[in-house]
Formats: sequence, C-alpha cells, structure tokens
Amino acid sequence: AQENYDIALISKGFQHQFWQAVKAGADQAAAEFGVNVTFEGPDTETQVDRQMDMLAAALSRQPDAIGFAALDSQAATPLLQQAAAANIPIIAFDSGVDSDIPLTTVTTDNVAAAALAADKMAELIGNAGKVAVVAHDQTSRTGIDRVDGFVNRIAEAYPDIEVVSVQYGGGDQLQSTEITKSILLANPDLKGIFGANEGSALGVANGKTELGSDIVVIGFDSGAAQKGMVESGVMAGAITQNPVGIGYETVKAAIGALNGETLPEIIDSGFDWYDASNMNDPEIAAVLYD
Amino acid sequence: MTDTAAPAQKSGIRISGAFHRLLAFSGLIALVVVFSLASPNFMQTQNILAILQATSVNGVLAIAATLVIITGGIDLSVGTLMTFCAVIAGVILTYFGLPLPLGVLGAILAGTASGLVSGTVIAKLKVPPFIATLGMMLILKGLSLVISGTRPIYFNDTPGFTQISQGSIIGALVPALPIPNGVLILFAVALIAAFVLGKTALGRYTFALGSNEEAVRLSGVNVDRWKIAVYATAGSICGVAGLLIASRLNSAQPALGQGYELDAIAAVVIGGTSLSGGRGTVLGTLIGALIISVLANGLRILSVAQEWQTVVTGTIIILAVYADILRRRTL
Amino acid sequence: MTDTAAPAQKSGIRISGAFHRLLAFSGLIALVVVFSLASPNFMQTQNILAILQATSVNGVLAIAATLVIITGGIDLSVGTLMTFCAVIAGVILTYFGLPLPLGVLGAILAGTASGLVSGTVIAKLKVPPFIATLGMMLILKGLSLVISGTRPIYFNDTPGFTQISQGSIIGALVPALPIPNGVLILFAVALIAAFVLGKTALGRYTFALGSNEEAVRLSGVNVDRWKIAVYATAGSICGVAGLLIASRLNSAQPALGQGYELDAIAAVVIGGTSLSGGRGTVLGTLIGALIISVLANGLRILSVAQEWQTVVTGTIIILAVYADILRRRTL
Amino acid sequence: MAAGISDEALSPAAAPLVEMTGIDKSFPGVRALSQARFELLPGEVHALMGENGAGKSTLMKILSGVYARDAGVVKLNGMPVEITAPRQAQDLGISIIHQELALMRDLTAAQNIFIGREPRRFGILDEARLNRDAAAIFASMNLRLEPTVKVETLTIAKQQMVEIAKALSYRSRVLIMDEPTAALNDAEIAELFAIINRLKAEGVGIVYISHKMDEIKRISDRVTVMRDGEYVGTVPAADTPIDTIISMMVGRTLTNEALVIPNAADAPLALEVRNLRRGREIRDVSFSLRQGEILGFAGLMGAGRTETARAIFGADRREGGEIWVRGQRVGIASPRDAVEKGIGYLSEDRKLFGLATGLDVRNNIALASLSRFTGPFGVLDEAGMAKAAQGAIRQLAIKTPSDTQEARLLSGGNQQKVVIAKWLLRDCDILIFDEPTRGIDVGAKSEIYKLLNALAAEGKAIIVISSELPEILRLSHRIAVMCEGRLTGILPGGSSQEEIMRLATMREPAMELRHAG
Ligand SMILES: Nc1ncnc2c1ncn2[C@@H]1O[C@H](COP(=O)(O)OP(=O)(O)OP(=O)(O)O)[C@@H](O)[C@H]1O
Ligand SMILES: Nc1ncnc2c1ncn2[C@@H]1O[C@H](COP(=O)(O)OP(=O)(O)OP(=O)(O)O)[C@@H](O)[C@H]1O
Ligand SMILES: [Mg+2]
Ligand SMILES: [Mg+2]
Repeated sequence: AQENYDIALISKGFQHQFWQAVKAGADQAAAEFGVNVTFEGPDTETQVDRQMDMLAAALSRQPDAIGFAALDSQAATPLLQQAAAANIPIIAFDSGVDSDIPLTTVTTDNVAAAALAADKMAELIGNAGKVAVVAHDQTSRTGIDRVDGFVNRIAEAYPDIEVVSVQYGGGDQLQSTEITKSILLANPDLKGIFGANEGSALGVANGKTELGSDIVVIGFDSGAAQKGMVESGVMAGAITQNPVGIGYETVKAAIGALNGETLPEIIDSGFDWYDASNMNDPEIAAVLYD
Repeated sequence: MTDTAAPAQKSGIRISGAFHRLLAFSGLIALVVVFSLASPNFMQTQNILAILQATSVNGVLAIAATLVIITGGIDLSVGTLMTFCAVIAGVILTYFGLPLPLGVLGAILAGTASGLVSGTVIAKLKVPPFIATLGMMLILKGLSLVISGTRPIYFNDTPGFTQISQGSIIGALVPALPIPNGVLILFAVALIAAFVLGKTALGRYTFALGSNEEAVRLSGVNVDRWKIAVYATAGSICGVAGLLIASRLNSAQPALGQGYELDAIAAVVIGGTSLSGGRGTVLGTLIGALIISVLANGLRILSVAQEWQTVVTGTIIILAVYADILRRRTL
Repeated sequence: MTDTAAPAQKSGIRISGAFHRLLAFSGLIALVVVFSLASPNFMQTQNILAILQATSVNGVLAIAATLVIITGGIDLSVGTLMTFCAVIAGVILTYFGLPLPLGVLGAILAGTASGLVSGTVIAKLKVPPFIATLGMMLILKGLSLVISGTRPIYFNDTPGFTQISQGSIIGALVPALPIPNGVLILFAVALIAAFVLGKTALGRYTFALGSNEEAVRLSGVNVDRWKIAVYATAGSICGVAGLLIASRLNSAQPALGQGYELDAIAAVVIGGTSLSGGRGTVLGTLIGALIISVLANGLRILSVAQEWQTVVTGTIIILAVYADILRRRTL
Repeated sequence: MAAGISDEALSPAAAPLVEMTGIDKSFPGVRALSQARFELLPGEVHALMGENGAGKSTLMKILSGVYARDAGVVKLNGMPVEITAPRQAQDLGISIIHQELALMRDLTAAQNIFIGREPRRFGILDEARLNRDAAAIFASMNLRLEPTVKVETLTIAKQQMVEIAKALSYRSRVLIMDEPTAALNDAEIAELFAIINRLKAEGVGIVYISHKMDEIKRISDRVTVMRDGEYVGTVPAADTPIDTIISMMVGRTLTNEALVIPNAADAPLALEVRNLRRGREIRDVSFSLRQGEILGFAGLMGAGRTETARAIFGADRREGGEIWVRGQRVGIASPRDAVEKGIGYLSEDRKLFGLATGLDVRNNIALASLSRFTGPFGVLDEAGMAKAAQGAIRQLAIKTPSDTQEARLLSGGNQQKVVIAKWLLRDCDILIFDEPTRGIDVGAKSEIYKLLNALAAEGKAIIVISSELPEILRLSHRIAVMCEGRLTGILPGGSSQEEIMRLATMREPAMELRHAG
C-alpha cells in the first residue's frame, strides 16, 4: 500500500443511505491504506445503461482497479472484458457478477437474509395470518432476491401464513408510505409487513404510524431513522447487512489484488437480525450505520 | 379548431355555470364510484383521509406548477426544490437548533429565492423556461445532497415538526373529523392561489403573459418583474410542499424529489390547464391531483398487480381527459 | 419578441450560413476544450468512442422527440416505448427463437404501432399531446413488465444481436477507427430524419403544423393524417433506440426507460428547437445530445464528486443555452 | 376550370355561381347570422358590406367550409351543396383570403402558397419548382418578393400579398376576399384591382369585403348589405350613392364628418424626436409635436413609419437619437418607460402585438391600466374595471355580448376597437396610433375621428400613422412623410395628395425640405 493507487467504485446507487454506508466503508479503507477511491452510482437501480456509461468513463480514466456492483452482470460483460484486457483488476461487490473476470465478490446473501426476515415475521405473528411485502424494485437483483427469499420461505415453512400483497415503491419513502396505507386499508386483518430495503421499511413504518395500526413491521438495513424506529418499537426489528464492511472489504480486496495476493472467490460480508434487545451489542452496533 | 365551429345551444337550455363546473368532477366521481363498488374498503373514512393525505404534497406542487404553466412557462424544478427547502428547514432546525417558526420561514424563503433565480434567468437572460428550470432542478438536487452531506436530516429535536402535516387541528376540535393538517394546508394554499389568480394584479398578469406576452409588454407593463414574481410565488409554494413532506417523513430526505415534477405537471394538465398558457384553474389542478391519488389508492386497494396498475393508470388518465374534452364540446 | 421585429442582416456583413452553423457548436467545443485541458484521459480514442456510444441511445430518442416537438407537440413516451420495443425484440428472438431480421422488424413495427396510437389519440380525440403520451408512457411501461414477466430478457441465443450496437463495421475495414455500429446507426437515423424534415411532404407538414395548425387546416390539408404520421415516424425511431439499447445491454431491461424522455427533450431544447413548435433541426439535437454526454463523461473523468456533478451539469446546461441565445442575438 | 365559365359571364342574365339563402348561424351567446342571403354571378365583383360584427366573415366562412351552418341552403351553379371542410371548398373551386391572416410564420412565402399542393418528384419535394411557381405568381401580381423569404420576417402588408398570391394560385371560380386591402397601401391596392379586373374578365366571381367606401365604387358591380346578421338588400354599385349604402349598413343616416379643430401653433411642445437612427430603417428622423396637435404620418409600405413609432416607444432598440417629452430629455429603453412618460402606442398588428386573445374584453381594455385598478394587497377593483370597460364598449360601439366575452371571439373590427379602448383608458398625453382604423366600419371610423379630434382639443398630442391618405388629410394638422427610413418632409394640413406622394417617393435625401420642429 505504498503506492497511491486509484480505485474506481461503480455502485448500484448513490443517494441512498445503504450506498452511502458502502461509500463510507470504502473511504475508511482508502484513508487507512492511503489509496484514492472514487464512488459513483446511477439514480435508480433500473438504469443499467447509465451504469455502463459510468463504467466506460471509469475505464477511460485508467484506474488501477475497479470495484463494481453490477445492476445486470451480462450487460457489463464487454466492458469487463475491456478492463481485463487492460489488466485492470475487477472486484465485484454487493451482488455477484455472472462472469469469471472479477477476482472476488464481496456480497450479502440476500435470499438467506430475507428468509431470516420471514422466520422472524412468523415468530412475531404466531405462525399464522396475512402478511405483505413492500419492496423497492421489481427487476433489480436485490429486489428480486429479497422478495423471493421472503415469499418462498413463507411458502415452504409456514403454511398458515399468506403473503397477500407484494408491491414496489421504488425505495421512495413517500410512495412506500402510500402503498402501505393502501395495503393496510385493503386488508384490515393484516398481521405484518416486510419492508425490503431502507426506504421501503421507513415508508412501511411511516404508513403504520399514520394509520395508528399495530402490525408487525420488519425492516431491512439500518440508518438513523430505522434504528430509532426499532428502538421505539414501531419496527419489530430489521435485517442488517454490513454495508460499511462491503465497502471496506472491496477496497481492501482491490489493494490485495494489486499487490499480487490471492483472493477467495467469495468474501461474505454477512447479515444479522437486530431488534431493540440486541442493537446495542457491540458486534451488532458495529454493522449498523446512521 | 372544431370547437369554434361547433354549433352550440340552439335549444335555449342553458346549463348553469355552477352545474357546468360540477361536471368537471365527473372523471373523479366516476373513479370514486367504481372503486367504492369494487371494494368495501375504499369508502372508509380512514381511506379517504389517506387519499387526501397522499394528495397533499403533489397537490401543493401542482398548484405551484399551475401558476407557472398559466404564464406559458413550465417548472421542472418543483420536485427537487421541495427537497431543497426541506433540507434548508433541516439545517435551520436540526443543525442550528433554531426555533420552529424560523425553520418554516427559512424553507419558504429558500423556495422564494430559488424561484427568483429561475424567474430572473428566464425573464432577463431569455433562457427558455424548460432549460432554466431543468438546470435549476439539477442544481437544487445537487445542492440538497451537498448541504445535507448526502444523508437525511431528522427532526427528532423539534417535537412540533411532525404536527405540521400529521397533526390534526380539526380533529382536536371535532374528534369525528381527524383531517390531518397537511390536507388543511393543501386547501389553504389552493384558496390563496385561487385568490391570487382571480383577484389580484399578479394573477391577472399571469393570465395575460400566457395569452400574449408581447401585447402585455407593449402595453407598458413591466413584464420581467411580473414573470419573476410568478416564479418566486411558485417557489414559495414549493417551500410549503417541502415542509409538508419533511413533516410527514419527520426528516429531510435529500435524494427524493426528482420525478415529482411529472406528477405535478400531469395533475395540472389533467385539470384542464393548457400547457400553451393563458388559461387554467386551481380547482382543476386540485381535481387533477385527486384523480391521480384516487387512481393509485384504488388500484392498490384492489390489489391489482403493480405492472397492471401502471397500464390502467395510463389508460384512465387519457380517458379522464378525453371525457372532459367531450363534456366541454357538448356544453 | 424583439427578434421578430428585427429585420435580418441589414448590414452588408453577411456571415456565411456555414460559419453561423459552426458557431452553434461553440458550447460543445468549449466543453471539449476544457475537459481536454483538464484531463489527459479525456481526448483518448477510447473515451471519445465511449462518449459517442453513450450518446447513441439518447441521440436517437432525441431525434424522435425532435419531430414531435417541431409539430408543437411533446412525446413523453419515448423512453418507455424504447423499452417496449426492446422487449418485443426479446420476445421475438428469445421466446419465439425467430431469426434476427424479424426481431429488428418487430421492434420497429412495435414503435410505429405505438406512435400510431398516440398520434390517433392526439389528432382524433383531441387529447393534448402531453396527456396522450404521458398515458402511453405508463401503458408501455406496464406492458413491458407484463410481457417480459418483470425480468430481463437476454439475447444469448441470438449471437449477432450484440453486434447491432457494439460491433464495428468500420473497425473491420479500418482497424484504426473502431467506431461502434451504434454510433453509425445514430448518424444514419439523423441523416434520414434530416432528409425527411427537409425534403419530403411529411417534413413540410411537420413544420407547418407547429407553425400554425389552424392555417394548415384552413388550407385544406388533412391535418390529422399528417400528425399521426409524425408520431408514427417518431415511434419507429424509438424502435431503433430500443434495438440499440437492447443490443448494448445484450438484454431487454423491462424496468428501464422512465426518465429518459427528459434527457431526450433536454437534448432537443439545448439544440435550439423551440418547444412551441415550428422550428428545429436534427443537427441541433445531435449537438444537444453530445453536450449532455460530454458533460457527464468529462465530469466523471475528472472524478468530480457525484453530488457536485449534478450542480455543475445544471449550471452548464443553462450557460450553454444562454451562450447560444447571445450568439444568435449578436449575429 | 375558369375558361368554361367565361362564355356565360358575357351574358348579364348568367345563372348565379353561388346562391346562399336562409342561412342561420349562432355562437354561444351570439346570433351571428339570421336568414342571411347572398348571390354571386360569374365575372362579377360583389361587395359585401356591413358594420363590424354584421356577420360578413361568418357568412363567407360558411361558404368556404370553415363553419357549418345551422340552417339554410347553399347552391353552387344551381346545385345544392354541402361544404363541410376547407378542402372540399377548394375542390369545388372556392377559395378565400381570410380577414385574420392564416399563414405559417416559420415557412417561406412559397411554401405557404403551395401548402398541401407541393410539387413533388419521386415523393421528394421539388423546392426549385415550388419557388419558380411562386415567383411566377408574384410576377403576375407585379410584386417584388423573394419566394424563399420566411413569412415571419415580412410586414403585414407583404403577408397580405402572400395571402392574395395563395388564393390566386388555386385558380378558383369563386374568390372571396375578406378585407384584403386593410393592410395595403395605394400602390398595392391599385395592383390588386388590376388583378381583380383580370380575373373578372376570366369569369371568376369575386366576393369583396371592405370598409373602404371608395373602393366599393371603384371595382364592385353590386353591393349586398348586411346588418346584425340579417340581409338588408342588394343594390347596383354604380347607381347607388355611398350615403345610401351607409344608411343601409347603419340603419340611419350618419351625421356630418368631424372637422379638424385647429390647434394653437404656440402650444407647448409635447414630444420632440431628434436624429433618431437605426440601420437603414430609420435614418436620422427628427420632428416635434405640440400639445393638442395631430401629426399624420404618410408613406409607402416599408417607409419606416412603424419602425420609427416602435423605436420612440421603446419597443425596439435604437442606435441613436434623443427623445424629449415636455421639454425634458427622457431615456426610453422599454415600452414601460414610454408609458410612464405618458406615451401610448397602438400597434398596427393587433393579433400579434395588441390583443391578449385569451383574455376577455374587460381585461384587454384594462390591460395597460391595471395599476390604476389595483388596491391594497394587489387586489383588483373588478367593479371599477367593468364600469370602465362597459363605458368604452358604449363609447366605441363595440359589438360584444358582454365585457366578459373572450376577445378572440369578436369580429375583426371589434377587436381593433378593443385595442383602441385600451389606450384611451390609459389616458396618455402622447398617443401614437399605427393604422388605428384598420378593419373598422365607416360609422365607427367617423366616431373614432371625432374622438381623436376631441382628444386633441383636450390638449393631447397625437401621431396617426395611416396608409389611407383621406384619413391622414382629414385628421392631421401637419403631415409628416417618410420614404425609405427618411423623413422627407412635413407638410401643412391642407396639402394635396400629389404633394404627399411626391415626398413619399422621394428617394434622395432632401435636407432643405425638412422642417424639423
Ligand atoms: N367563433 C365565434 N364565437 C363566438 N362569436 C363569434 C365567433 N365568430 C364570430 N362571432 C360573432 O359573430 C358576429 C359576426 O362576426 P363576423 O366576424 O362575421 O363579423 P364581420 O361582419 O366580419 O365584422 P368585421 O367587419 O368586424 O370583420 C360578431 O358579433 C362576432 O362577435
Ligand atoms: N424586402 C424587405 N426585406 C427586408 N426587410 C424589409 C423589406 N421591406 C421592408 N422591410 C423592412 O420593413 C421596415 C418598414 O416597416 P414597415 O413596413 O412597418 O414601415 P411602415 O412605414 O410602417 O410601412 P407600413 O405601411 O407597412 O406600415 C423597413 O425598415 C425594412 O427594414
Ligand atoms: Mg370580418
Ligand atoms: Mg406600418
């Protein structure tokens, strides 16, 4: 790490707190190892081609390494080949890149994480009743994995629980709030809702508060607001990934690659359940971001 | 146009103006009737309140857009300006810890200031409104992220803040009517805007500018000043929207806002205001905004699959406007 | 406006048309010069190709939008129509496994058909273009999700497909010039559109409609038919954009597309086409689209923080258009 | 087409080309036509006369397929026809020059003329032929106009000529001209009349609408008069005195013309213009205007009178020159500055620069005076505005169902009156009226003359730009004449037409003739 490496991170998003936490982790590693890191991502997780333009511009910049969280890994293949041809090491992060070009992938198992949310939901509502999902995106990898992970786990393991509605609010809090209220009003006997990312979870909690409902809300990711809601009990709890860890590990792996180290195929950044009872435990508090 | 050629009222039956106006609601009423029949959950007080609450932010933005559109302009920055104003309120209340009224004032003044800038760029530099407000949209979006440090600002230290939108003054007086303040604010803004448009010089110039700007200029009117005033007024209204959304989310979300301009402009146009300027009403815009939220709410209540919700929404927006055109043609 | 009253070129100094047109590039050239000086990586062949590649989709969409905007209309559906056409190509090629030319034809015909629908709703039902194409935008967005089953459709079984945009016919002949086909297609579409606008009856009526639709009608022209033809042509061009983006991503991404209309319209307006219709050029639109992608690329190359990129982009868009206004005023 | 008809035209008892009987037409709140009648013979110039709002344009729009009638019969060559679209009227050999110009401003003159009928080769527009054909038509009209010039850069007069060329290009059997000369100057009018006589000889039937009474005598064979949407009568033009026609139109005999009230030559100066310049349009124009004086501006089309007025008013920028108001040098950079200094300007192009067509009559009248009706908090005194507007409607006899009617729904002449009312209400000390009586009927015209005289008598200083010499001669205390951007001379009020024409065509700068002040 004596060299002043230039590492470009192309993520799936930029403005959301999750990605800002990834950025924070990357910046932390950058400071620690004395490298230069840039971080960019499109406005929404549907803009696959915008991400391609960002990747192309990053390649033109001729960085030493690239970290890449693919919105659609197939679409990126030609550019990744171009990077490989230029001997720029690629580290995949957040979700896998369907290709053997990346040297390693720093990721969360979203299907398993959402299945854990399903288990917790079942436990909290007494293994029976109606539940719903408010997710961020119908077509992105994380959106698909988390919805599938939750819905499939319920279908497999909890025959008395019915998922009555899965709707998508684009991760926009206000839209997710309105969706939640509609779901609650359409299903007065609903027991719980799973909000599949930070914006969705906050929207769900918000809708619950506005209607004065007492359903069980399970969230995903953290952030100051979500932490506050878990603390106050509006949210029963949430699944946290380790975004700071993802960012940190991505940069670290990139430096490792540049220094000629061999990297494991997968670097699992892990996930955890947190609720009011455990969120102040040091190991949990460490993976929560504000 | 064909409507000039259409022979009208030979029959002597003249439909009264009030009834005429009532019919403008027809698209909205049809939607409400259909959804009420389709789902028992639709016509619940709570759901009606939820619809009104859902209309409040878009309704206020749409009123701002109405003013600008009547002048023949367009304002693409309403959404990100709303966010910017929310962030400013956050900075004042949370970062500086100043009292609530200052935060409210700050948000509204931020909106006014931004409107002044857009208006000046349009009136003085003659940059087309589309470009000027597109530029402002991006600038404000970036500034919101910069100022907030790309993270939400929470209003936890300002206890009264959530009351702005979520409290219910009416509910406190008449418990059976827990109409949230946000909805009251929407109607207050609508009333004020309708008053300004209908009764004041600013409103008159708004219509005149959209009708024939050059004729207004040649009448010795300070066209630039009035145009800037319209954008500034619209900006202040976006400031109110910023307070509403921040209060509802108990936070200023710096990344939100882009895309909201389309819903706002859609409400305006569904409400019968012409994009070429010179005509339009606040009441129409309110109806347009309500049509959008009733549609969204109703389709969700019916648990229509989301991809189909989009298809149905698109179809109904076209049909609602077509019905309104037919109505005007036959009257 | 003062320029209507200003009689053209009284002074003997007549600046040649070609030079005048060259100056229209000034904003673009200024950007290129600044970025080249600021970063050695900007003026690399690869980067220039990346910029052109990034322009191809938005450029083609913007050309479609140009046609409609010259008639005085607007097309908000260009983005989601592009996606819809990509999905149709995916269905034809991947689900049905038909040969490549049929997929290409299908995408373009899907675009034409959608344009016919928008045009008919606008011309026959008199629904304002904003509403008609807003409705179509939502309908097409929903249909893309429905048809694709909300998942991307990959073209892995159609090996030639990625060549449409990513291959390089020129590069095969002249290895030093690996210009991707997508860029060639953009220029081909631009040439054809310029030809249609300048040399054919369709183009003549496009300008005439935007200039004074009522006068065209009074002249006995079948206004409805030509208007529908313009929207249908724009739709076909969106079909080409659909093929380009699908080929670039080797997949039809059904959720993509919304929001792209704003970039397309921005390119048109930056290129000097007036939203009130009657005037506009394809060359201007190309320049507008290039300005947008050069800006995005250059700021990334310079590693400007993303929130500041937005601020700078907004500012420069306003300045570029203002510079163009100044140039026209002084000439 | 026309050739076959010319034989019939020779016989005076030729079958009518057009017969319209029992035509009714209503608009919301307005009965525009009631049992209207009209007949047109081949080879005839038939004048259609009536006050503003009498229904002339509406009747002709029905004949040309723009409006659908509510009742009545239209016959062409004795056969009943249903004309439901402009295209159909064209196919039947009927073409019309609309009163409100209907040109596509962004297209060239030639493109406008042949819109819908572009020559093509292999599906591609044959622009060269298009321009050749247009040039040929212009040549036949003795019109010097580049076919490739964009219409929006043309003055209204030239635009009017393009409209005429367009109508001629159809080679129709029936040609309707709705106030074709309202914007034209004597030279072009003479040219138009030559064209009309040629067409007449070919057997074309021409409907001629105009408010210029002298023209009626000059070219028409018969006159049909309408009043309030009804048919009043048809008389031969040659043997009917103008006064008779006027009394048919207005339903009474008009009182005598107003006289020019002499103004005191030592009245204080109201306005002085010194060395006004801009390019070749305004070349060193200087003149002065006293309180109570009416200064007429005469000149041929393109002489630069409008340009001069706009420059004084601050509507266009100027390159040099000083403007003095009541003995004080003033800086005028915008119309607002001018209005603040007490200068009002009525534009010659009401549609583009005068009327806010989407606003109602009341607000158009009040548009320049809104600040007067603005109370605390910017609230408008609507009752005061209504009262002022209704006063103006009465004073100028504006035909409108109410002061809340949209201005664009008024007839052309009544729109013009609304714009005049706007400036009267503003109460400026110096008024510049550019073609104030364009499209205004005889009765109203004399009312406006009286009004201008009365305003002058009150001490207002007035400039009247007019292309109608009789108007200039009747109104002016002094007459300024312009030619090619120069003020070629200022003549006393009673000067002869010949003297004015001499200055109006004087191409050389003639310093000694200028009485600058
Ligand atoms: N589209 C319309 N809607 C409502 N009223 C109309 C419309 N067109 C014409 N009118 C009314 O019909 C009457 C006749 O108008 P028309 O234009 O035929 O008059 P005109 O005889 O041509 O007058 P002018 O000499 O001023 O041109 C007027 O009162 C006018 O206000
Ligand atoms: N062929 C032409 N090409 C370009 N400009 C022209 C041409 N003819 C006239 N003009 C412009 O028109 C201006 C004259 O304006 P305008 O015709 O309004 O003058 P006017 O004296 O008011 O005449 P009018 O009787 O038409 O009102 C001139 O300054 C000139 O620049
Ligand atoms: Mg008329
Ligand atoms: Mg003139």
